[in-house]
Amino acid sequence: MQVNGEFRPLIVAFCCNWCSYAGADLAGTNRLNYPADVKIIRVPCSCRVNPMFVLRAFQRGADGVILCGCHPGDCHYTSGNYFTRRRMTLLFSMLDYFGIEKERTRVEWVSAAEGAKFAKTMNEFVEAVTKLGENKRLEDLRCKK
Amino acid sequence: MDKREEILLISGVDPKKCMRCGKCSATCPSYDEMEYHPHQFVYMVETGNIEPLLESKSLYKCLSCFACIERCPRDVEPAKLVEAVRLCAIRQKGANHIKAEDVPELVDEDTPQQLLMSVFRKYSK
Amino acid sequence: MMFRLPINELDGFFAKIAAGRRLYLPVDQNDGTSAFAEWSEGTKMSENLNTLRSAKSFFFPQVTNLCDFNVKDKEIEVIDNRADSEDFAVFGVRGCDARAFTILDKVFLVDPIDSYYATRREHGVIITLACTMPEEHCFCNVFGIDATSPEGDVTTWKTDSYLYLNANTEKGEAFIAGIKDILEECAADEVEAQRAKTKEIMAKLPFANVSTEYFEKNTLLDIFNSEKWEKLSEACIACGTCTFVCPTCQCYDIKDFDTGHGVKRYRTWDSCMYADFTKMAAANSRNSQMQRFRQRFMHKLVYFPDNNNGEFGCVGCGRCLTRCPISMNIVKVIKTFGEE
Amino acid sequence: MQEVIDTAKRLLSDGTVNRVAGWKAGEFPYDVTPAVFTTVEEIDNGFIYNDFCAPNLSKYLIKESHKEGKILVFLKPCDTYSFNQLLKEHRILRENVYIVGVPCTGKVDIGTVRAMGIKGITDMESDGENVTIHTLYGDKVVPKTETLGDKCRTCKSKKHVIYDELIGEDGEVNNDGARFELVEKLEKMTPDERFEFWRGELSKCIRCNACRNVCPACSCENCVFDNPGSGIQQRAATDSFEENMFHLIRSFHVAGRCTDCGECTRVCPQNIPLHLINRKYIKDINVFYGEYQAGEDVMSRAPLNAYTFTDCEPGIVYERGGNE
Amino acid sequence: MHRIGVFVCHCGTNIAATVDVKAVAEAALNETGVVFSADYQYMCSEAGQTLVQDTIKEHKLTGVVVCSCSPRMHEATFRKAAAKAGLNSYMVEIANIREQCSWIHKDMMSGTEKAVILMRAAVAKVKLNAPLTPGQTPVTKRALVIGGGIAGIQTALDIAEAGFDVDIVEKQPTIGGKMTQIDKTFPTLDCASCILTPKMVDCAQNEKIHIYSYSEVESVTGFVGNFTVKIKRKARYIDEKKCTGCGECIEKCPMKKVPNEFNLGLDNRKAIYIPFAQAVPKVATIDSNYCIKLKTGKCGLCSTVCGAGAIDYTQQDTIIEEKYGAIVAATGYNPINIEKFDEFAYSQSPDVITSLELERLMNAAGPSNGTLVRPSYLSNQHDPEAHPHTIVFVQCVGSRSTECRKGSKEYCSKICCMYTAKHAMLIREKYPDTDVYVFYIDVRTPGKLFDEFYRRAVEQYGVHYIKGMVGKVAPKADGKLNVQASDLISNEQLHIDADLVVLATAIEPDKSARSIGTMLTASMDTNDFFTEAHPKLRPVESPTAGVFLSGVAQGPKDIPETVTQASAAAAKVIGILVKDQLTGNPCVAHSDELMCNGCSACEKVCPYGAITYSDKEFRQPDRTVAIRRVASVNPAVCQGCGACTVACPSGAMDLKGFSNQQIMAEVDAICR
Repeated sequence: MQVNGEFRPLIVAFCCNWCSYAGADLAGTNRLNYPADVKIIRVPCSCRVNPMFVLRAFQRGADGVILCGCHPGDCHYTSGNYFTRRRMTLLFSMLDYFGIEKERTRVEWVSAAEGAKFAKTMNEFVEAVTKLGENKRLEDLRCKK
Repeated sequence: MDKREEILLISGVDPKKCMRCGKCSATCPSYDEMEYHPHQFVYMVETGNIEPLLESKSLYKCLSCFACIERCPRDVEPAKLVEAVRLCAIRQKGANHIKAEDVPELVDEDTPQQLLMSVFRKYSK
Repeated sequence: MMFRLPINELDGFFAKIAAGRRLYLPVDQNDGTSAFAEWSEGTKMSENLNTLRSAKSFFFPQVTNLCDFNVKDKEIEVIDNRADSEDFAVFGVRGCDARAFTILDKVFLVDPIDSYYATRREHGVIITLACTMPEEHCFCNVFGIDATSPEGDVTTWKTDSYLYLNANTEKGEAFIAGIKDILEECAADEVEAQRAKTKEIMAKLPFANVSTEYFEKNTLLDIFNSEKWEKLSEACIACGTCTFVCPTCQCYDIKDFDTGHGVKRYRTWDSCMYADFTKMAAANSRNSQMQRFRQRFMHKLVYFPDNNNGEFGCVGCGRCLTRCPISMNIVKVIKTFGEE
Repeated sequence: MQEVIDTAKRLLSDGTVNRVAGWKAGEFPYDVTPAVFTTVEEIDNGFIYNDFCAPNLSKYLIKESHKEGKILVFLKPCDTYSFNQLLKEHRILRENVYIVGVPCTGKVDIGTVRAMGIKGITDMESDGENVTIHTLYGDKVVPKTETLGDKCRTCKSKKHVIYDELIGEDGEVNNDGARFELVEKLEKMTPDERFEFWRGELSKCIRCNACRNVCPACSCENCVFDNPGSGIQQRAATDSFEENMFHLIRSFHVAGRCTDCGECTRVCPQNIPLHLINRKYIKDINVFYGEYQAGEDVMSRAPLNAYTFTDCEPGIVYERGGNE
Repeated sequence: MHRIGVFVCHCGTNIAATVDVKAVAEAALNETGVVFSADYQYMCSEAGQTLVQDTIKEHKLTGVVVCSCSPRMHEATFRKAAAKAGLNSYMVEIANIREQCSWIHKDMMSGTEKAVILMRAAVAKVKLNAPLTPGQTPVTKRALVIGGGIAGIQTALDIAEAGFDVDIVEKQPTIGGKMTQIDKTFPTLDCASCILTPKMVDCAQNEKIHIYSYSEVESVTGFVGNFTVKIKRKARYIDEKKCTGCGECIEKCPMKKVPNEFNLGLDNRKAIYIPFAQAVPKVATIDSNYCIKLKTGKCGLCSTVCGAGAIDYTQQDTIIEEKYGAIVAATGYNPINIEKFDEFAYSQSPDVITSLELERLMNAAGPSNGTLVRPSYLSNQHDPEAHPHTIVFVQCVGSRSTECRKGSKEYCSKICCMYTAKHAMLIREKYPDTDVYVFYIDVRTPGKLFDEFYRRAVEQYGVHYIKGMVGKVAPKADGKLNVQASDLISNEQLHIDADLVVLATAIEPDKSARSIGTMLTASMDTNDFFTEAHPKLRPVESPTAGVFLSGVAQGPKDIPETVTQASAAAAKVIGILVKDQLTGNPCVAHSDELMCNGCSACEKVCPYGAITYSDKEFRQPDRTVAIRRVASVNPAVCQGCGACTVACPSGAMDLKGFSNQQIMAEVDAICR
């Protein structure tokens, strides 16, 4: 998206309810800034995130998609994020194989106590995606405004 | 590369795994002849205190019997460290003490190679 | 009136056509097949007999954006996407595909006229090319098509030394008139030798003598209720390959796509082989693969001729013969029924 | 092969089975059709097994094994992997199937032969070594190895992993990794080159669903792409995104389940090398989570339904090779 | 038609300072389906909630979006408020415009813009929400405790105390577990039997407790509140109801050479036996591996002498089925097998023993009647050489070690430091003439009065604690044991001629735990300890609902800790049994049977075992009937993680409250 001649990325962040969403809340409580480009969607567990959702976000114009979940071993549902880890590793590897910039996708484990990490992660991710510019390779022209 | 890293590289040993139980020294048959004992070897390498080891005759008192390797509960492998320090000492001197052609042909095939090398170094000092 | 053009001036000929309109012709792809592509300086025409996909998509594309609905707050604006066709010419269409257009016309240009199709038809010139090296899966002659003298607005013949042209329609005459300065007039029988040679090969084709007599002589119900459909369809995997490579299949579905800020309405090819074809609230009217399989062939061999003075809905291009994943096809169907 | 025909007749006659799933001769040697034979006469009248019988029959058993009585099926080594995988997913009733393993030395692919520029093929014969091709425009002899389709050129196994009876000697699993060579080649390209490659290939897709419908792993009662409720239903790709989407999601759904039978590429009317997508997943799974061959057995856990505490992090994708 | 109401909270200035709340409320009215919007100072206040409730009634709202703080803060509040106004509480969605918007973005423009987007996403989602009702399942008011050690006993007693029926399944002929074999307990040095046996008797006498001794769990099905368990009662060839435990049969049994497992093989027992005098139930058991009658058909002496007629050689294993509302795994532990530690000569010399063997040697009911003798002199206890003078204790044998090939464990077994101090102290007290050496790596004594206890051993009892490991134990010709060890403090190698060497052997979960874990679908770690639902906050619960953990089955622990956990598990069980109905979380997975392929992928990823399969008949489009295997989710067990929804290729599996369509609608709204 171009805002006043400057590119602002659209970032969709899927956060698990128990760790990362709480981590994001903590970042807020501590007033830790990160760009407003990040929009968070709450899911019960990172393992709820279907590759379909990731692609859907890109289709609809997202420039980057990030998944945040509990640290491995800390999953509220004991094993959910282990599945996430495999699924997303394979999916991201495949997107890379299709020639889609790999810096547009990311998984980060953020605990409920890591508000600072959440903010830092988002700042870094937004920066990385901003550098890449607009998502062209997985966009759906029909959804362009 | 500093000595410590060189020794770690040669030996492939991670001294940080040591939990200071002393079982290596407890099991060492050459203990009494040694100035620095196996557990001290591990600790001294870890702290980078290598010079005294290079000077020490303990290096050549180790029989390479591998009892310490066998018994160590944390797979630290002190004998490999001792061997690595020996090798360091040799490299420092810049020469090998034995030529390949001197190796007797009739050596028992089952003898571990490291044992042979250790013995050669020890007795050719 | 017959015209000709020295074969070494072919590129200039293409350039001349492309100057006034878009020009499409068969081009080789990296897998040994060919496909229609837009001509530009340096484009080489394929030597293949036919393209992998038929030429029908020039007039009836796989996807047509019918209209858009733009949503702003709670207001809806309707946008008609119809008036977007420009002039174009398709060169190198074979006799089978050329006949397919007359079949599609009978569907789309009868009342109610399909304006999307009609617009494209109006704007497109079809320049056909006579076949010289038919292949084993060709059986256009079964449907009375003369591949050595194909239909179309303009018919062309390519020999080692000349490209011969002959206009068949007003549009064709106008097209030739537009490029007359690079053509020379010639006698009409200069292509006869090539035609005769091709016909000789065609007489020897494996399917040269396939007969559609059975479908002409038996009643719709007899064919419909035949037990043979069960066996014929049993291996069908219900894909749409035959439908999508077919030059005459014309079924479509209309889909809405929510873009987030509006709706785009599309027409897309559909296949009667699909389980959800014409699916309605109470499921599909044809509820087994046998029924769906039967529908496709009944349509081509019985229903369509019944409604169109006996003209079959197949042009014998053989694409379905080469592409069907399980090698079941219209020739096997015709032959199986003809066996009795 | 006469032995295959004899076996079919024997098992049908002695009542072991009441139907036989095999291949039926067509108009040409290369257009064989999967078929179910119920009588010895039917077998005499068209049953064949030769170097042109490429179709994998295992998927038909989803339907067939739920019918009355036992069915005999002939499975080539690679087909047995598909069968096992379907068995593992409870899609086939094992007790209703009698499997006869048939040997395979690779199947001649008509698409490959045509891509050589050979036109008007009226007849073909294979003696195992060479293929003699008769055409309207003359005859040609080609080494059989050059006529093989993608699925056979880098055959993963000549070993039957499941059978009730075997014809001929069983072969070996081929672990030379040759089947990943093209994947590796793609991996070594720059992302731009890869993007161009896949855009070029996938833009040819006509969404005929042949790959999906032939795929033994795609055995869903109702595919998400046909289901309006899924939110990703497509009839045809209306945008380049949808061309990617279909193949990305389809390959993800079969990841860890795809046995690499190669049927998708064989049937693709547009000659898209679809197996290169599935093989990428297979290769990644092998590298990340240890060697895994879907369909090798019926007990093991599919890699995507399993995990270890020490699995690599998704970040490995950024650290790993692949040109920048 | 949707009738959505959007409520934007100022949160004082917390939101209103960086988000133009009026603009958000206005923007909401442009969304299709939104019929009402308002902003208010404090939405969570009484007045704010009243506004929501009144609007629901007045505008007949079908859904509510509250743009406020994190849903983790006030989602429950607004759900309750909606429910009070007659709207299903799951028709409420929160747009988090405080923690994830106003508090992190500084300028009004971007803050407002983002708040509008978050509001839109919530509206898009709520339009796809469906009213949900938490499921109710009845509870079987009976608990099962697997394992009859101190953990199981304490859990059972506490549950029974609360008035619920509880069954103990114990695979040994008696309950009591490892504690029965222990002589004294640290740090108080009171006699283990004296404190344990009354509890065992309590169990036997409590009418709420039923003990299935000599029994094993065969299968477990069902879910929290409704487990069905099959229990195998192994044939003990004795009618438990008739046997009085008089011991006459044991007296007469001619088969004397059976290694006595209760004394760890240090002595023998008969083929018919009662493990120890205070056994509960005090009923004899015939060991079919040794009984002459059962093996050869001859003998039958016990039957002849039994006045109660309790002997029944024809008894068979029987399976009984019982229903439970909750299950506690208290499967306990065993010392590891240390035969592979040949440096300690355990297999070579009888005088090298494990600590548990020492317990038996020091126990008055043990093979030496409580006199400490060298095991090599057990048959000749009065020999002057029988008494050990020098005793060496070796700590951490098999614990804290990566030598997996020897069967070592990486974890600390936790109890060894303390029991070794206890042993050393007891020996020095009883036999002041002995020299006791303890070789240790670290002495770990975190516990009430624990370090004081260890210091007492050193200071008062003069036990020689030496920092260093024993490298080698070599039996000598004179029967002594040469112990070669290092003293890391004085930097010497020591050689001690010992009469007795005691190895503080690592402990591991009982072998039966793994199969029980599988039956319970309770997850386990790589060491076969049961995993807790949360290591800090839910330490006595298994991730599988209705399954609780007690004692060493969950991790190494001593008796006080075990009892603590046992009571905690009991409290958790009582918490379930006290309810007539269990209310579930309605945001659970559900499978669309019409689309399900029955492939089992969902079942494989479900951490709770909530998914089962059944063959069902379906009418096909062509009007035939087909039988298909389809998945169904037990809503009482499902916790709603959603792992199955992604594993499912056909999309048959979806999650209520977080459905595919809902999440995609949020994505769409955000990217719009």
